[in-house]
Amino acid sequence: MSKESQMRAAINQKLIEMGERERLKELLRAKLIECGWRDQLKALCKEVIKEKGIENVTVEDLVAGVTPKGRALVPDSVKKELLQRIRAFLAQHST
Amino acid sequence: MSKESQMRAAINQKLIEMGERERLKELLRAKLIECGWRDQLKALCKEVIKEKGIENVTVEDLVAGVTPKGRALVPDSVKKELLQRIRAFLAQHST
Amino acid sequence: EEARRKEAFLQQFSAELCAKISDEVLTESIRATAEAEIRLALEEKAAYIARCTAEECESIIEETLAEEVASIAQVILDEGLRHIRKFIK
Repeated sequence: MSKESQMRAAINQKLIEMGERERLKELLRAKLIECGWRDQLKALCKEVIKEKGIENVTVEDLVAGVTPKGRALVPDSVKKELLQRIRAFLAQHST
Repeated sequence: MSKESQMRAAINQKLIEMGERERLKELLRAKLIECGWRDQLKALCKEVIKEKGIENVTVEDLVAGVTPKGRALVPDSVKKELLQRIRAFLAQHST
Repeated sequence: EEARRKEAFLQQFSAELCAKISDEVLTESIRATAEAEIRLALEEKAAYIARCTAEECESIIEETLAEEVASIAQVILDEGLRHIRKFIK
Protein backbone atom coordinates (compact mmCIF):
# COMPACT_ATOMS: atom_id res chain seq x y z
CA MET A 1 0.00 0.00 0.00
CA SER A 2 1.54 3.34 -0.98
CA LYS A 3 1.88 6.15 1.51
CA GLU A 4 -0.85 8.10 -0.26
CA SER A 5 -3.28 5.20 -0.15
CA GLN A 6 -2.55 4.75 3.53
CA MET A 7 -3.25 8.42 4.14
CA ARG A 8 -6.50 8.23 2.17
CA ALA A 9 -7.65 5.22 4.14
CA ALA A 10 -6.72 6.87 7.43
CA ILE A 11 -8.52 10.12 6.64
CA ASN A 12 -11.58 8.30 5.37
CA GLN A 13 -11.69 6.25 8.54
CA LYS A 14 -11.35 9.36 10.67
CA LEU A 15 -14.13 11.09 8.72
CA ILE A 16 -16.45 8.20 9.37
CA GLU A 17 -15.40 7.52 12.98
CA MET A 18 -15.78 11.16 13.98
CA GLY A 19 -19.16 11.40 12.25
CA GLU A 20 -17.84 14.19 10.04
CA ARG A 21 -18.75 12.45 6.80
CA GLU A 22 -22.40 12.24 7.89
CA ARG A 23 -22.29 15.85 9.14
CA LEU A 24 -20.92 17.00 5.76
CA LYS A 25 -23.80 15.25 4.00
CA GLU A 26 -26.26 16.76 6.45
CA LEU A 27 -24.77 20.21 5.83
CA LEU A 28 -25.13 19.81 2.09
CA ARG A 29 -28.74 18.61 2.42
CA ALA A 30 -29.56 21.64 4.58
CA LYS A 31 -27.84 24.03 2.15
CA LEU A 32 -29.72 22.56 -0.79
CA ILE A 33 -33.01 23.27 0.95
CA GLU A 34 -31.89 26.71 2.12
CA CYS A 35 -30.80 27.88 -1.34
CA GLY A 36 -34.04 26.75 -2.96
CA TRP A 37 -32.50 23.88 -4.91
CA ARG A 38 -34.98 21.38 -3.53
CA ASP A 39 -37.92 23.53 -4.56
CA GLN A 40 -36.45 23.95 -8.03
CA LEU A 41 -36.07 20.19 -8.25
CA LYS A 42 -39.67 19.66 -7.19
CA ALA A 43 -40.77 22.10 -9.89
CA LEU A 44 -38.69 20.22 -12.46
CA CYS A 45 -40.29 16.92 -11.42
CA LYS A 46 -43.76 18.44 -11.66
CA GLU A 47 -42.96 19.72 -15.16
CA VAL A 48 -41.83 16.31 -16.38
CA ILE A 49 -44.85 14.59 -14.80
CA LYS A 50 -47.20 17.14 -16.37
CA GLU A 51 -45.54 16.79 -19.75
CA LYS A 52 -45.54 13.00 -19.87
CA GLY A 53 -48.63 12.27 -17.78
CA ILE A 54 -48.35 10.51 -14.41
CA GLU A 55 -49.46 7.20 -15.91
CA ASN A 56 -46.44 7.22 -18.26
CA VAL A 57 -43.69 8.09 -15.76
CA THR A 58 -41.75 5.75 -13.49
CA VAL A 59 -39.46 6.91 -10.69
CA GLU A 60 -36.50 5.86 -12.87
CA ASP A 61 -37.73 7.94 -15.83
CA LEU A 62 -38.20 10.93 -13.59
CA VAL A 63 -34.80 10.55 -11.94
CA ALA A 64 -33.16 10.23 -15.35
CA GLY A 65 -35.13 13.19 -16.66
CA VAL A 66 -34.28 15.65 -13.90
CA THR A 67 -30.79 14.57 -12.86
CA PRO A 68 -28.71 16.57 -15.38
CA LYS A 69 -30.60 19.80 -14.72
CA GLY A 70 -30.75 19.08 -10.99
CA ARG A 71 -26.99 18.68 -10.77
CA ALA A 72 -26.39 21.81 -12.80
CA LEU A 73 -28.64 23.80 -10.51
CA VAL A 74 -26.48 23.35 -7.40
CA PRO A 75 -25.05 26.82 -6.70
CA ASP A 76 -21.27 27.20 -6.76
CA SER A 77 -21.42 28.87 -3.36
CA VAL A 78 -22.83 25.66 -1.85
CA LYS A 79 -20.10 23.54 -3.44
CA LYS A 80 -17.47 26.00 -2.23
CA GLU A 81 -18.77 25.95 1.31
CA LEU A 82 -18.66 22.17 1.39
CA LEU A 83 -15.13 22.14 0.03
CA GLN A 84 -13.99 24.69 2.61
CA ARG A 85 -15.47 22.67 5.42
CA ILE A 86 -13.70 19.56 4.17
CA ARG A 87 -10.41 21.44 3.91
CA ALA A 88 -10.80 22.80 7.42
CA PHE A 89 -11.40 19.31 8.76
CA LEU A 90 -8.40 17.91 6.92
CA ALA A 91 -6.16 20.74 8.10
CA GLN A 92 -7.13 19.91 11.66
CA HIS A 93 -6.90 16.15 11.40
CA SER A 94 -4.31 15.26 8.79
CA THR A 95 -1.26 15.30 10.95
CA MET B 1 -60.79 23.16 -19.96
CA SER B 2 -59.32 22.31 -16.57
CA LYS B 3 -57.72 18.94 -15.89
CA GLU B 4 -60.61 18.06 -13.63
CA SER B 5 -63.26 18.96 -16.22
CA GLN B 6 -61.39 16.88 -18.78
CA MET B 7 -61.38 13.94 -16.45
CA ARG B 8 -65.05 14.39 -15.68
CA ALA B 9 -65.85 14.50 -19.40
CA ALA B 10 -63.74 11.39 -20.01
CA ILE B 11 -65.50 9.48 -17.23
CA ASN B 12 -68.89 10.54 -18.55
CA GLN B 13 -67.98 9.50 -22.08
CA LYS B 14 -66.73 6.09 -20.99
CA LEU B 15 -69.89 5.42 -18.99
CA ILE B 16 -72.08 6.41 -21.92
CA GLU B 17 -70.08 4.62 -24.61
CA MET B 18 -70.07 1.34 -22.73
CA GLY B 19 -73.75 1.57 -21.87
CA GLU B 20 -72.91 1.68 -18.17
CA ARG B 21 -74.63 5.02 -17.54
CA GLU B 22 -77.93 3.58 -18.70
CA ARG B 23 -77.37 0.41 -16.65
CA LEU B 24 -76.63 2.54 -13.58
CA LYS B 25 -79.87 4.47 -14.06
CA GLU B 26 -81.72 1.19 -14.44
CA LEU B 27 -80.13 -0.11 -11.25
CA LEU B 28 -81.11 3.08 -9.44
CA ARG B 29 -84.70 2.82 -10.63
CA ALA B 30 -84.88 -0.77 -9.38
CA LYS B 31 -83.39 0.25 -6.03
CA LEU B 32 -85.88 3.10 -5.70
CA ILE B 33 -88.75 0.64 -6.12
CA GLU B 34 -87.15 -1.92 -3.81
CA CYS B 35 -86.60 0.55 -0.95
CA GLY B 36 -90.12 1.96 -1.17
CA TRP B 37 -89.09 5.38 -2.48
CA ARG B 38 -91.50 5.16 -5.41
CA ASP B 39 -94.45 4.47 -3.12
CA GLN B 40 -93.42 7.29 -0.81
CA LEU B 41 -93.25 9.65 -3.76
CA LYS B 42 -96.67 8.61 -5.00
CA ALA B 43 -98.07 9.31 -1.54
CA LEU B 44 -96.37 12.71 -1.58
CA CYS B 45 -97.95 13.54 -4.95
CA LYS B 46 -101.37 12.54 -3.66
CA GLU B 47 -100.90 14.74 -0.60
CA VAL B 48 -100.02 17.77 -2.73
CA ILE B 49 -103.02 17.16 -5.00
CA LYS B 50 -105.29 16.79 -2.00
CA GLU B 51 -103.91 19.94 -0.43
CA LYS B 52 -104.14 22.18 -3.48
CA GLY B 53 -107.08 20.60 -5.26
CA ILE B 54 -106.61 18.71 -8.50
CA GLU B 55 -108.03 21.56 -10.60
CA ASN B 56 -105.25 23.85 -9.38
CA VAL B 57 -102.27 21.53 -9.99
CA THR B 58 -100.20 21.06 -13.16
CA VAL B 59 -97.57 18.36 -13.63
CA GLU B 60 -94.93 21.09 -13.32
CA ASP B 61 -96.36 22.24 -9.96
CA LEU B 62 -96.43 18.71 -8.72
CA VAL B 63 -92.86 18.01 -9.80
CA ALA B 64 -91.65 21.24 -8.19
CA GLY B 65 -93.59 20.47 -5.03
CA VAL B 66 -92.33 16.95 -4.43
CA THR B 67 -88.78 17.08 -5.84
CA PRO B 68 -86.95 18.42 -2.73
CA LYS B 69 -88.57 15.84 -0.46
CA GLY B 70 -88.11 13.15 -3.09
CA ARG B 71 -84.39 13.92 -3.23
CA ALA B 72 -84.09 13.78 0.55
CA LEU B 73 -85.91 10.46 0.65
CA VAL B 74 -83.30 8.58 -1.40
CA PRO B 75 -81.53 6.35 1.15
CA ASP B 76 -77.81 6.92 1.61
CA SER B 77 -77.24 3.19 1.14
CA VAL B 78 -78.63 3.46 -2.40
CA LYS B 79 -76.38 6.41 -3.21
CA LYS B 80 -73.39 4.58 -1.76
CA GLU B 81 -74.11 1.45 -3.77
CA LEU B 82 -74.30 3.47 -6.96
CA LEU B 83 -71.03 5.26 -6.17
CA GLN B 84 -69.30 1.96 -5.47
CA ARG B 85 -70.56 0.52 -8.71
CA ILE B 86 -69.20 3.51 -10.65
CA ARG B 87 -65.87 3.20 -8.86
CA ALA B 88 -65.64 -0.49 -9.63
CA PHE B 89 -66.49 0.15 -13.27
CA LEU B 90 -63.85 2.85 -13.59
CA ALA B 91 -61.27 0.72 -11.82
CA GLN B 92 -61.95 -2.10 -14.26
CA HIS B 93 -61.83 0.11 -17.31
CA SER B 94 -59.09 2.55 -16.44
CA THR B 95 -56.25 2.68 -18.90
CA GLU C 1 9.11 19.18 -0.89
CA GLU C 2 7.28 16.94 1.57
CA ALA C 3 5.03 19.82 2.67
CA ARG C 4 4.26 20.77 -0.94
CA ARG C 5 3.38 17.17 -1.78
CA LYS C 6 1.15 16.90 1.27
CA GLU C 7 -0.65 20.12 0.37
CA ALA C 8 -1.21 18.89 -3.19
CA PHE C 9 -2.54 15.61 -1.85
CA LEU C 10 -4.92 17.32 0.57
CA GLN C 11 -6.21 19.57 -2.18
CA GLN C 12 -6.87 16.64 -4.44
CA PHE C 13 -8.38 14.59 -1.64
CA SER C 14 -10.68 17.47 -0.62
CA ALA C 15 -11.90 17.95 -4.17
CA GLU C 16 -12.54 14.24 -4.59
CA LEU C 17 -14.32 13.94 -1.28
CA CYS C 18 -16.39 17.02 -2.04
CA ALA C 19 -17.42 15.52 -5.39
CA LYS C 20 -18.17 12.15 -3.81
CA ILE C 21 -20.29 13.58 -1.02
CA SER C 22 -22.11 15.87 -3.45
CA ASP C 23 -22.77 12.93 -5.73
CA GLU C 24 -24.16 10.80 -2.89
CA VAL C 25 -26.36 13.56 -1.52
CA LEU C 26 -27.62 14.68 -4.93
CA THR C 27 -28.40 11.11 -5.98
CA GLU C 28 -30.32 10.48 -2.75
CA SER C 29 -32.11 13.83 -2.85
CA ILE C 30 -33.10 13.56 -6.50
CA ARG C 31 -34.47 10.06 -6.00
CA ALA C 32 -36.33 11.02 -2.82
CA THR C 33 -37.83 14.10 -4.51
CA ALA C 34 -38.82 12.13 -7.60
CA GLU C 35 -40.49 9.45 -5.48
CA ALA C 36 -42.31 12.06 -3.40
CA GLU C 37 -43.50 13.96 -6.48
CA ILE C 38 -44.76 10.80 -8.16
CA ARG C 39 -46.58 9.82 -4.98
CA LEU C 40 -48.10 13.30 -4.77
CA ALA C 41 -49.19 13.26 -8.41
CA LEU C 42 -50.79 9.83 -7.96
CA GLU C 43 -52.61 11.03 -4.84
CA GLU C 44 -53.80 14.12 -6.70
CA LYS C 45 -55.03 11.99 -9.57
CA ALA C 46 -56.86 9.66 -7.18
CA ALA C 47 -58.48 12.68 -5.52
CA TYR C 48 -59.54 14.06 -8.93
CA ILE C 49 -61.05 10.72 -9.88
CA ALA C 50 -62.84 10.44 -6.54
CA ARG C 51 -64.34 13.93 -6.93
CA CYS C 52 -65.31 13.38 -10.56
CA THR C 53 -66.84 10.01 -9.72
CA ALA C 54 -68.89 11.53 -6.91
CA GLU C 55 -70.06 14.32 -9.23
CA GLU C 56 -70.94 11.85 -11.96
CA CYS C 57 -72.85 9.75 -9.44
CA GLU C 58 -74.73 12.83 -8.26
CA SER C 59 -75.59 13.74 -11.83
CA ILE C 60 -76.92 10.23 -12.57
CA ILE C 61 -79.04 10.36 -9.42
CA GLU C 62 -80.39 13.83 -10.28
CA GLU C 63 -81.21 12.83 -13.84
CA THR C 64 -82.95 9.61 -12.79
CA LEU C 65 -84.89 11.29 -10.00
CA ALA C 66 -86.05 14.06 -12.35
CA GLU C 67 -87.32 11.45 -14.82
CA GLU C 68 -88.92 9.33 -12.11
CA VAL C 69 -90.57 12.28 -10.36
CA ALA C 70 -91.95 13.59 -13.66
CA SER C 71 -93.34 10.20 -14.63
CA ILE C 72 -94.86 9.50 -11.19
CA ALA C 73 -96.39 12.99 -11.02
CA GLN C 74 -97.93 12.51 -14.46
CA VAL C 75 -99.37 9.08 -13.56
CA ILE C 76 -100.82 10.27 -10.24
CA LEU C 77 -102.32 13.39 -11.80
CA ASP C 78 -103.83 11.37 -14.66
CA GLU C 79 -105.21 8.89 -12.15
CA GLY C 80 -106.78 11.71 -10.13
CA LEU C 81 -108.33 13.25 -13.22
CA ARG C 82 -109.69 9.87 -14.31
CA HIS C 83 -111.37 9.44 -10.94
CA ILE C 84 -112.97 12.87 -11.17
CA ARG C 85 -114.22 12.21 -14.68
CA LYS C 86 -115.63 8.88 -13.54
CA PHE C 87 -117.25 10.59 -10.57
CA ILE C 88 -118.78 13.28 -12.77
CA LYS C 89 -120.15 10.69 -15.16
